[in-house]
Amino acid sequence: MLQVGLEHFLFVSAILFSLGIYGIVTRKNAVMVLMGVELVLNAANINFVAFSKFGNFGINGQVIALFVIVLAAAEAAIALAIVLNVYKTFVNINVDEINKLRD
Amino acid sequence: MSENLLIQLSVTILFLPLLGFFAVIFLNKKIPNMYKFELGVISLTFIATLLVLYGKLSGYIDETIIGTFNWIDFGKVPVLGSVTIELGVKLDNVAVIMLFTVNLISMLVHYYSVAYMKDDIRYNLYFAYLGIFTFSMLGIVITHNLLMMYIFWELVGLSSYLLIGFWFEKDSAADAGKKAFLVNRVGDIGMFIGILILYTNYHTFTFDEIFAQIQNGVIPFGSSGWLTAAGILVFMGAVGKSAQFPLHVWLPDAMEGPTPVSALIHAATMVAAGVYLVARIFAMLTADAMVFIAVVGAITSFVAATIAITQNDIKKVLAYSTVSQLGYMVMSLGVGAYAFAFFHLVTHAFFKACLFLGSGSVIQAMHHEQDIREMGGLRKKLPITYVTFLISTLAISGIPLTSGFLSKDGILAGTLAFGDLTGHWLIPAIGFTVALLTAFYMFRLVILTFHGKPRNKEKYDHAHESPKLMTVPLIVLSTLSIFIFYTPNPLSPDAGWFLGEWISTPQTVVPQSSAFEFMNDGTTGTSNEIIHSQIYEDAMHHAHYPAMFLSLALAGLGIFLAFVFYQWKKISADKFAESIKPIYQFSLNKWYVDEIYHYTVISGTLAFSKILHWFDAYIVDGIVNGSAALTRLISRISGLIDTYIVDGLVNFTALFSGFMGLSLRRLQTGKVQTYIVFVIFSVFVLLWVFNSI
Amino acid sequence: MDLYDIIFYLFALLTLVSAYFVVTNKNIVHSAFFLLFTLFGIAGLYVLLGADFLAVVQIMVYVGGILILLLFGVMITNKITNVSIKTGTIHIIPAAIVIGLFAGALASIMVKTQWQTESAKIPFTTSYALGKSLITEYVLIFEILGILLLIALIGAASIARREEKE
Amino acid sequence: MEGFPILTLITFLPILGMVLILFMPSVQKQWIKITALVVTILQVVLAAVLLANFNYEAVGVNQAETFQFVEQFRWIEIYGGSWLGTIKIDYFLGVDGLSIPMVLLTAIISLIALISSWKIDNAVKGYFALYLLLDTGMMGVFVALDFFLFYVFWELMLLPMYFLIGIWGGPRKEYAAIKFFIYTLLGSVFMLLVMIGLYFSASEKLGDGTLAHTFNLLALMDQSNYAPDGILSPLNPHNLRFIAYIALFVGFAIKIPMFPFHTWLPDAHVEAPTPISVILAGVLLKMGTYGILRISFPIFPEITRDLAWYIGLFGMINIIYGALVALAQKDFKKLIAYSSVSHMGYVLLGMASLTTVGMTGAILQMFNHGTITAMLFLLVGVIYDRAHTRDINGFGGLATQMPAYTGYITVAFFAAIGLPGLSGFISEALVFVGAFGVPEIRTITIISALGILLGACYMLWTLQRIFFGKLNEKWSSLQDLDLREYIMLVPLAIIVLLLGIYPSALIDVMTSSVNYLVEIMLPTTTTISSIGF
Repeated sequence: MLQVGLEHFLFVSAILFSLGIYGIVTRKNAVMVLMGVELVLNAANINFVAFSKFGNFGINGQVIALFVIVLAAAEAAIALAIVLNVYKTFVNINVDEINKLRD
Repeated sequence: MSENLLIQLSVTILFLPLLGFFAVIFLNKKIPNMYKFELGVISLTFIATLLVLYGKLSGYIDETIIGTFNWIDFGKVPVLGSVTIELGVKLDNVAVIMLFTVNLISMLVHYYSVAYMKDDIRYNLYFAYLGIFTFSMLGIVITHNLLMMYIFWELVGLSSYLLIGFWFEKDSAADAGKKAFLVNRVGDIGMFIGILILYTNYHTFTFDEIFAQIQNGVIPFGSSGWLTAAGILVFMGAVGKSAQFPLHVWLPDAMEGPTPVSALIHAATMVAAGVYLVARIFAMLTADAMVFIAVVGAITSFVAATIAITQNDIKKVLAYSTVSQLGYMVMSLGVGAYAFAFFHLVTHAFFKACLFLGSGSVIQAMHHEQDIREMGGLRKKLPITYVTFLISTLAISGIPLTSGFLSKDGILAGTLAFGDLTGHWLIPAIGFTVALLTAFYMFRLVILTFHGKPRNKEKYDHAHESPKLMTVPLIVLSTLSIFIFYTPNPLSPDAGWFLGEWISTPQTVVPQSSAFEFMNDGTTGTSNEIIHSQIYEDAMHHAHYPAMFLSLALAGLGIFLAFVFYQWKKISADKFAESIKPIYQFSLNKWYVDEIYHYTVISGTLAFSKILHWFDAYIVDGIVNGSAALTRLISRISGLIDTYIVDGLVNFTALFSGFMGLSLRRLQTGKVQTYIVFVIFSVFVLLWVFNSI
Repeated sequence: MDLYDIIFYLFALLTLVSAYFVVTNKNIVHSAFFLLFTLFGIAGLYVLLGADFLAVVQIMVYVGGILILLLFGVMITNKITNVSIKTGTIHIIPAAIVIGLFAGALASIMVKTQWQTESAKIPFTTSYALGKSLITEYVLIFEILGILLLIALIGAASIARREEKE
Repeated sequence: MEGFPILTLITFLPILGMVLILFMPSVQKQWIKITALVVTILQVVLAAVLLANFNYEAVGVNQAETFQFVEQFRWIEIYGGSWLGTIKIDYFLGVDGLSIPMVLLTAIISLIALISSWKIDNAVKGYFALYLLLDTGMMGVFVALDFFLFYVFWELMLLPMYFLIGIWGGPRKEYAAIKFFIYTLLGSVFMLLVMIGLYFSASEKLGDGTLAHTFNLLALMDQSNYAPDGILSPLNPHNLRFIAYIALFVGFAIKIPMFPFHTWLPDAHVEAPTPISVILAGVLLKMGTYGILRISFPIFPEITRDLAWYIGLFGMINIIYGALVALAQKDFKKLIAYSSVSHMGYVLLGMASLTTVGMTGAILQMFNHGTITAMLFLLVGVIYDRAHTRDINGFGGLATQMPAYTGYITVAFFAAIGLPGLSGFISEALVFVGAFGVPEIRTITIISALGILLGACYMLWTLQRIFFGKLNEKWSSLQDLDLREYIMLVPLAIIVLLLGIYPSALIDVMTSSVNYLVEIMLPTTTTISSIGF
């Protein structure tokens, strides 16, 4: 049981994923939401790499993870730019007050 | 002259007046004296006609010259093989004599009109119309087939229409032209159907080919009844054109046209075309058809004569006399006196043309006064007109030494022989009665116009004899009413060249069973081909002298009565008329035929057309519009359904959702985070539901 | 339980605990720093999974790039001088319940599932293999990603610069 | 001529002109008109070339190899799944003796009506563009030998007509345009149904030996091409050919227009501008009867034989009814419209005879009616231009004021009532001769002959009311014909006169085809006595 196998990594990833979601859901600050997203992405990455190792997919999982990292970087850049813009418009970046969708 | 030359000449004669017509129509605006071209053309035509007449009678007196060409070729028709429609020219003695008559009178009328019409605003056009009339009439004369006959038949109808309505500013003239055309069309439909029957059975329009096939025993639709019907139907055309009862009503009205036109078309030539047509189809007439034709002719001549007695318009009297004489000719054909019918056609053409042109001279002298009650004593003022008029009147009354005596006597003899042979005595009875009436009304006309004292002094004083251009035609025509041009014997035409050499009755081709018995040649017993059989010949011979004396006596009586009433005034005509007022009125109002037509056929047709118009506008179109309206109604109903039921359902759904939405609105915070919570929860629920956990 | 396992548990613990603090800490700057540890932990896990190159990339890109970026964002938007650096949270309790349930479900799936595993054939050094496959098998995606990055770069710049035009 | 796509050219030349016009600025009215004129003149020239190179012996009708100027290539070929099979539509043009008179007629009438359009002054560009489109549609109908193509042209003509009436028409133009459109569309729907039915019932051997359904009219005429179980197959004992025939006939009858489907015609005519009336009467009505001759007759010979009596009956009703209703009209144009109804009845009667003479008469009547009625509508347009009224009773005595005009209208009227020497007579006479020869419709023919009389009644009465009598002072300023009007009337008058005197000029063109058509329409056992003439 304590012998580390695939399940362990997956378990860590699952918890990390849930924490990321929790962060996205509960935090008001847009930057904090972004951090939650990063957590979720990393959780996924762990899965990729883990499956890559234990599932005999060769190097492919790692390549995908690499791509995800790149995507995350791009996403972070864009997201922050948006956050800046939102901030200029609403003078805050608290997502619960930016509820134009409701109307 | 060779046959070919004759054919070519006759075709030239046919088309020369047409050339005149087109030339004048298109150039009359540019060249004021264009009518002279037409005069030249008609003179040329006449010269050519003389050549043809001479060539035919000198070289080919017993032959028939035929020239044809293919007009329409239908190629190789299934089942029937080759089908073509031929047009062609047939020159027999009848045709060339007719050709001569038509062209002579036409030319005389042309010259006469130069003077008569000289102040008319459409002077050139008038001559153009005369040109197309001459063309159409010549076409009828020289055709060798029924289709071409029909074509020119209609064309003379057109020219008659144009000329009657020549003064179209007058409503009465326009009306008369229309009436003439339409009444003629009624007859033409019958004729056309008759032609259709013949063509359907014989696949040819040519007279001689049809006769040949009948002779070979081919009967339309296998029944001699159809042969009778075909004969009567084709005769219908003649009923229209020759103004036979009951289609005679257009001719008196046609007097609205210029008087020279009345002379040419409505007295001498066109109206005689009907007689000419019957003469052309004479060989195929069955006994029944002949009786029918004779009866129609007899009725016509009687009706018209009774009307003519009471008319006061100089042209109307002449018009009814024309109708009556045409009835004579038709009757004559009906009783089998073919040669005399044609003879009368020719003689009548001359003296009636003379009478009409004479009346034109009178009318012009009287400044377009046509009522004979306003005339009187004109013989001093118009000596030439009077003399020529009198000669023609004597001719039409059948007084010896005139041509009319010869032809009329022959016809009466024919009716008598017919009555003798078949027992139809009514026909000679009518024939003789009409002879009496004719003499009476014609002399009434002469006396009232030329004798006695002038009744309208003012007009009388201004009257003067017509110019030479008008009197010369009168003299020519009245001269032609003398017997010597037709026979050396003033009492019997039989020995003369006209009947003795030129005209011979065609052989009948009708099967023995449907022809008159007396038409069988007694000499051979089996042959059924000679209508001019010995029996008939003998009967005619027997009838000749009785008929002559009887008709002379009756004509004399008629003339005497006319003098009694109008010259010597022994009996007052007015009082006599008063005493038989109903009969007088009946005659004066032309037997009320026009009124009957007006209130039955014409009003009926117009009313029916109005009803149909209503039917079309409200029922037929109503159905269309109704279906459109119905479609609209349905669409409106479905629109309502759509608005209130379907849309109502939708709205209810919307309302319901709105309500639900209101209640669920709390869930819809507009915050992405809340939604994510729901998503996550849903995923959990799904996982749980699918039992994966 | 050998060394490998121990190291795994350490890194896993580091990752999860600091991740927990990332999402729960009220101070946004603190959160950012906890994120740093999370990322380190994950990098460690990568090493344990034989993905050495990836671990390095993780540290360089995430720690060296993204995290710095985030911090910048935090600082710019909060105008550090006058605005509280702390941020509030919203409906923690329902979220916690739901996500707890979800986490449980997810974890139980991960654990209970009978994964088909095979012995790994990961090469000892992955950089060579990675590099090769990037320019052979994945060259298209590689190129697209390059373009994507470029677009992101330009896009981010343009979005952020918009204020000056107004 | 070999290989030169003259039919394509004659059909699509107007479209080319239309494109040219569309590229012109709309203020250049004169150039737009000239372009359209040049196009239609070229079309007439092409039609003349067509006639000059036409082989009078070739029969056509259902023999692909004896059609002339044929252009055939695959237009659309899609594999439509197992149920549809290969959908194969040919671009298939060709002419034979039945269609060449119509092609000539279309070219001539298009030119004449275009000259008559010269005075159109509002929205010139749109008018002439639509006009040329209409021209293509009409020409296409007469040269198409593929049912689908035929249908396309048939519909193509509908739309410009709708706009031409609806935009440039009279006071009630919307009503008339809609009525025309919906009525004709209704007919088209019937045609479409039959077309599809035929398509699925028949198939043609392709070049590679496989069978494919076909729209090829000539293939549809060949009974051996039908599958034994097709719904419109003659081999199928439970086929629906009878119903299909009626539906198709109704589709065409609306266009003729046959009683009781005729009521769109007076409305459309009254509201349409003069040139469009000319087109409508001159060409469009002929499409109905042409369709019957080209499609209904050879594809359904056995049903045609059964129903010939009814066709003749409707012809008779058209003749008599149209004439009687015309008699009651007060609007000059409406009168002419109803006279069209009457005259198209002769076409039906002639076709019902199923004899060479009758059918020749019918086709000739189609041509003659086209020219004569075109002339009549032009003349009505002339008087309407000047007096702005068409009330027959409001005129009077115009003959003194406008002698040349009166002359031309007299020619047209007399041609219409079948005066010998003018073209109307020949066709009517041939129709009667042909129809009378068939025992079954003999009675009908005799009754129809009354139409000759009634026609004369309304025409002469109208002539009298408008032109004779004293001149109504109101009209003493009316001008007689001008040069443009002469240009459009004189050619028609010449044609009318020429065909009246020498009808063989046109009859010879069609005899071979008509004879062949009659032959394939014959029942297998025929003797002279049973066919009559």
